[in-house]
Amino acid sequence: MNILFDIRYYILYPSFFAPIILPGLIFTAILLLTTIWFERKAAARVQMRVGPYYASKRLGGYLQLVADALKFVFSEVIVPDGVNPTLFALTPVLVVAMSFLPLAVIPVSVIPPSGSIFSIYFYDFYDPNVGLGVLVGLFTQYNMLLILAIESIYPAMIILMAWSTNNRFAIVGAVRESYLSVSYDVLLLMSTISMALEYHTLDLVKIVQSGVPGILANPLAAVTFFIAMIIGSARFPFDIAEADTELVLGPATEYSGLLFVLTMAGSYVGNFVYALVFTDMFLWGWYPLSGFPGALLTVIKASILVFFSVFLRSVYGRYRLDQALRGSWKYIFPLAIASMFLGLVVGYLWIQ
Amino acid sequence: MKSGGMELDIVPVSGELNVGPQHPGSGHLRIFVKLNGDIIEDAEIDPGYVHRAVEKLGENRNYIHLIPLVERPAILDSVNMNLGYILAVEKILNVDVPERAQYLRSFAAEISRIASHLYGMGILAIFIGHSTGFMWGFGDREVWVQILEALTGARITNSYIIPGGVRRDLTPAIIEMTKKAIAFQRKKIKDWERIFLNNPNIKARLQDVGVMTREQAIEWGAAGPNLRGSGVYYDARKSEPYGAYSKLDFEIPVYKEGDGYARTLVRFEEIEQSLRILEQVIKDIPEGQILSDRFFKQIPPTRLKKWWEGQRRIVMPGYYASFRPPKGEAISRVEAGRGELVYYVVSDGSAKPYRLRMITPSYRSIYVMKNLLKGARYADLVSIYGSLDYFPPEADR
Amino acid sequence: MDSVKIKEYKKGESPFNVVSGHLQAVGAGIKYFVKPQRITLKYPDESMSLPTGYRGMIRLYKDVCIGCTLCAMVCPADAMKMVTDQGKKFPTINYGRCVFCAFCVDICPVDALKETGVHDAAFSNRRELIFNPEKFDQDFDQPPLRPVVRKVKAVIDEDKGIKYVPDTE
Amino acid sequence: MSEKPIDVVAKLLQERKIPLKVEGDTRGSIEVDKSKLVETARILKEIGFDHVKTVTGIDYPDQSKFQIVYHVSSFDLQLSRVILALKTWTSYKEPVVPSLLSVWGSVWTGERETYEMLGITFEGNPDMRRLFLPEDFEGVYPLRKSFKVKTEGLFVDKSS
Repeated sequence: MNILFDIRYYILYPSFFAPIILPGLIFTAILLLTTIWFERKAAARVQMRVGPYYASKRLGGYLQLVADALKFVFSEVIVPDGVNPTLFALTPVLVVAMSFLPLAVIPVSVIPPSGSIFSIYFYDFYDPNVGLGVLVGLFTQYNMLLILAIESIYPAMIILMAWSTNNRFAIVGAVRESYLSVSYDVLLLMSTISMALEYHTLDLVKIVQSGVPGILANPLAAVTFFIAMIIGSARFPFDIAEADTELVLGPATEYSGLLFVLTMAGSYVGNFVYALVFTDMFLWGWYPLSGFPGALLTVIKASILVFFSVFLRSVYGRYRLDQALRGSWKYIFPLAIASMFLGLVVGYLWIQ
Repeated sequence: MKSGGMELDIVPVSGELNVGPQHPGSGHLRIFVKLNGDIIEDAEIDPGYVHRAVEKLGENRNYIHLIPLVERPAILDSVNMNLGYILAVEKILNVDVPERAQYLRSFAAEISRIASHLYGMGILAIFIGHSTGFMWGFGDREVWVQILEALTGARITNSYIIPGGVRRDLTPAIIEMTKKAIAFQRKKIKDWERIFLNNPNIKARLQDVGVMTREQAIEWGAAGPNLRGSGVYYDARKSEPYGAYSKLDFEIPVYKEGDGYARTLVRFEEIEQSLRILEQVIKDIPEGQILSDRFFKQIPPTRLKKWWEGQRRIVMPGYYASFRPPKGEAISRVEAGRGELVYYVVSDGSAKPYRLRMITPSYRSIYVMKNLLKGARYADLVSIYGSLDYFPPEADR
Repeated sequence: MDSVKIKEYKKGESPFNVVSGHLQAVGAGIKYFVKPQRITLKYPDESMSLPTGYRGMIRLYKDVCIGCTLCAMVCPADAMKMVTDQGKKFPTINYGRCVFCAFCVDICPVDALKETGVHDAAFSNRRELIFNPEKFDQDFDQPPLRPVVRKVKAVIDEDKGIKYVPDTE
Repeated sequence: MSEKPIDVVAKLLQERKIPLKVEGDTRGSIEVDKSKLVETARILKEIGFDHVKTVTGIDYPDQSKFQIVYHVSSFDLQLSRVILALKTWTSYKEPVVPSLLSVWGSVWTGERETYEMLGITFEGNPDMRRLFLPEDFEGVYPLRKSFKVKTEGLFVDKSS
């Protein structure tokens, strides 16, 4: 009994469980491998190839990713001349840390007063907006803003990383990243605000628990958010900062070994974070479920979104920077404004 | 600077980037780019990383030895490279080529052209980030390479065409393969259109990029699809029909715009035209010999029986080992996959050419690319490079 | 000369066309994702059998050879050289130089050279690449070392491009 | 076609007093002194020969001379069937030829290559630098006949 109690007490404590286990570190690490495996496998299917295969024939080459990761871990980290070694080694870590951080504040499920394995923490994570507990690392009623605020530090870290490597291609990549981050952050914020106006709240839990999925309530905001998510996580066709045929690898040009893995992981984690927010905001999150199954439902929906956005690699090329900027400011930005008006009008008429 | 209806003030920020030769988007080529902001002010092109000294080796080898050498520079278009050289040599030798061999030359040349265009498309696709186009280009090319393998005995280093004819004959099995391959390619082109040509992303990257007007194309001496993408109606197959082209019905696709998308469209339509030519060749090919009588008579009868009657293969008479053409010079042109290919052979009556000049289409693209890069965006470097279908070994020779 | 026809493509499409273009591209991607057309070969497990007349590595029939030197004369890569062996000239070949053009096979007046279907041999140093007449005289057509290898034949297919069917030989 | 394409060109050139040597239906050659090269080139361009296919330098060591051949043609429908060779000579002592870059832009690559391969300077071309060869190839001109390539014989004494 003691061990079971310990498990419930320590591991299932939402502040531990959410950041470390379910949407957090462990799940994200597995998802990361799965996503890259899926990306390679899906691209291979479209491109008349087999993809990863020989590392584990029965699993469809899944272990290839483990092998790749191991290889990267053991390969030498080359620090170029003329860089500050501390900054050089620190920035990839910061990049990953900054992209992981929002996972602690994204609600993935609710905790009912009784019946769930998390129910003992019902009162500790009580959300007065919906009258239920929330499965989240750190509960605030303003989690929508907090997530976006933390995630918007991520591009700054990329720019810092590029600057600290003292490479011309990296600098060009950083300039591109800074242009892009300005344009997609605005879109993300505006579609989030339109949802906030519509649901009269800054709390994702209330949006989910309202019972109306956001994609029906405000489809324009969903489209805007989805495109901004693809730009923000540097998926095709907006792989502009890391454009490999133009800029070698953009900000990550000089990195090798483990540090390179970290630079790559950042954008995938960022993608997952945006996908989780998208799921909560537009796709009903965990809605009829609660507790652990609810959390599973949320991350599965988010994973499918991530899979879809990596699948776009096999369909698209890469836009030019000015085209991406023009697209987002000239076409998507008005869409975001329209979504805001839609949110305003619907929110005014539909008082909960 | 006006771009897409928006006025941009460009703050002068100058810098230099050294693209290549070890760069994912350069090939065996160094482009020294002077940037002002995102705009390329000047581009210095430094080819020569895969120089094979074809012209110098040409002066030191017998005529027959040069067949594998001249097809190496553009290995993916080897039949056309081979054909151009043989045409020049035949002009000096004054040999007539039998009808069937002419058709077979056109057959192999068109397969080579399709393969070359698919390769070029793949490179263009990966340059602008479209990895599916890259894999499809190479995958579809494999089908044509299989046919060439069945016909000539080698996948890409065909060495198929020899003075006076070709080395192997078409068999019913190859005709069957070709028919299936034509049907496959037609189907696949539809998917190509969906995922690549009509993809708004690809359109955005290629339209209005690297615009070359008709006058510029003529002044810079562009060749092949690059020229036809700029509205110049010129094709060596029409201007100076070689092989069986004077008897075949095909069109020359010409587009007016002169940008990367027009060049890509020209290539796609040329694939369709090549498929048409292949169909006609299969239908119309006459029976007969595939080597000029002058050489055919020199083959020992026992060998003839074994190879020509048994396996539909031509064996070479000993004459080929070091033939001495009469004194003279000849210039030949063929329309290779990337454009017009010119050989200038000067013979002094010995077994080796006195001078061999080989002008490949990519060689002519060097000047075009240098000029087109001026004023383009840095991100357009790769789309200009890819849409010109520049192939460094072919330019370096 | 037929008529000159200069075409133009349509520029500046309506947003509707752009959206439908995107949907078509994604649709084509999904179509291939659901129904893949694989044309790659799982090479060490499967190996492709080559068509007849494939210009692979070359072997010599020493007893047929008359030592006429034509093969060495026609060799474009200087790979084939003549060596005097017991008073008779025989060709040697340097596979480090051979370009597999098979001109020597075609020009040999007595058919003493033959192209084998072998193209994937491995050597541990460069000296082994030079075959003296004795070594050149031996047959290359060895059975593959690993019996697991499935021999497949590439067949051109209208739908899939290339299909691999087991080679029944 | 009743009239040979070269005849049309021959007639046009005759009016402008340029001697043309007809070599077949679609080929012809014009040999001029290098002092008249630019002038002739301008006339050819006026007629409609709008691009240069090749610039070839040929070394004749027995005469201590270089021949430079420009193969000129057109993208015009009729004229494109003709290729004219514009030939000129220059001596070893003064391997300088006026550049035709002002007439045809398409000679740029060919003139640069001829410069690095044969050491013929084209006066008036601003880009007289190496193109294909590495920068340290100074003073060595590979396409001159004096640059020998090692060749091998057909026989080896002992098989190794």
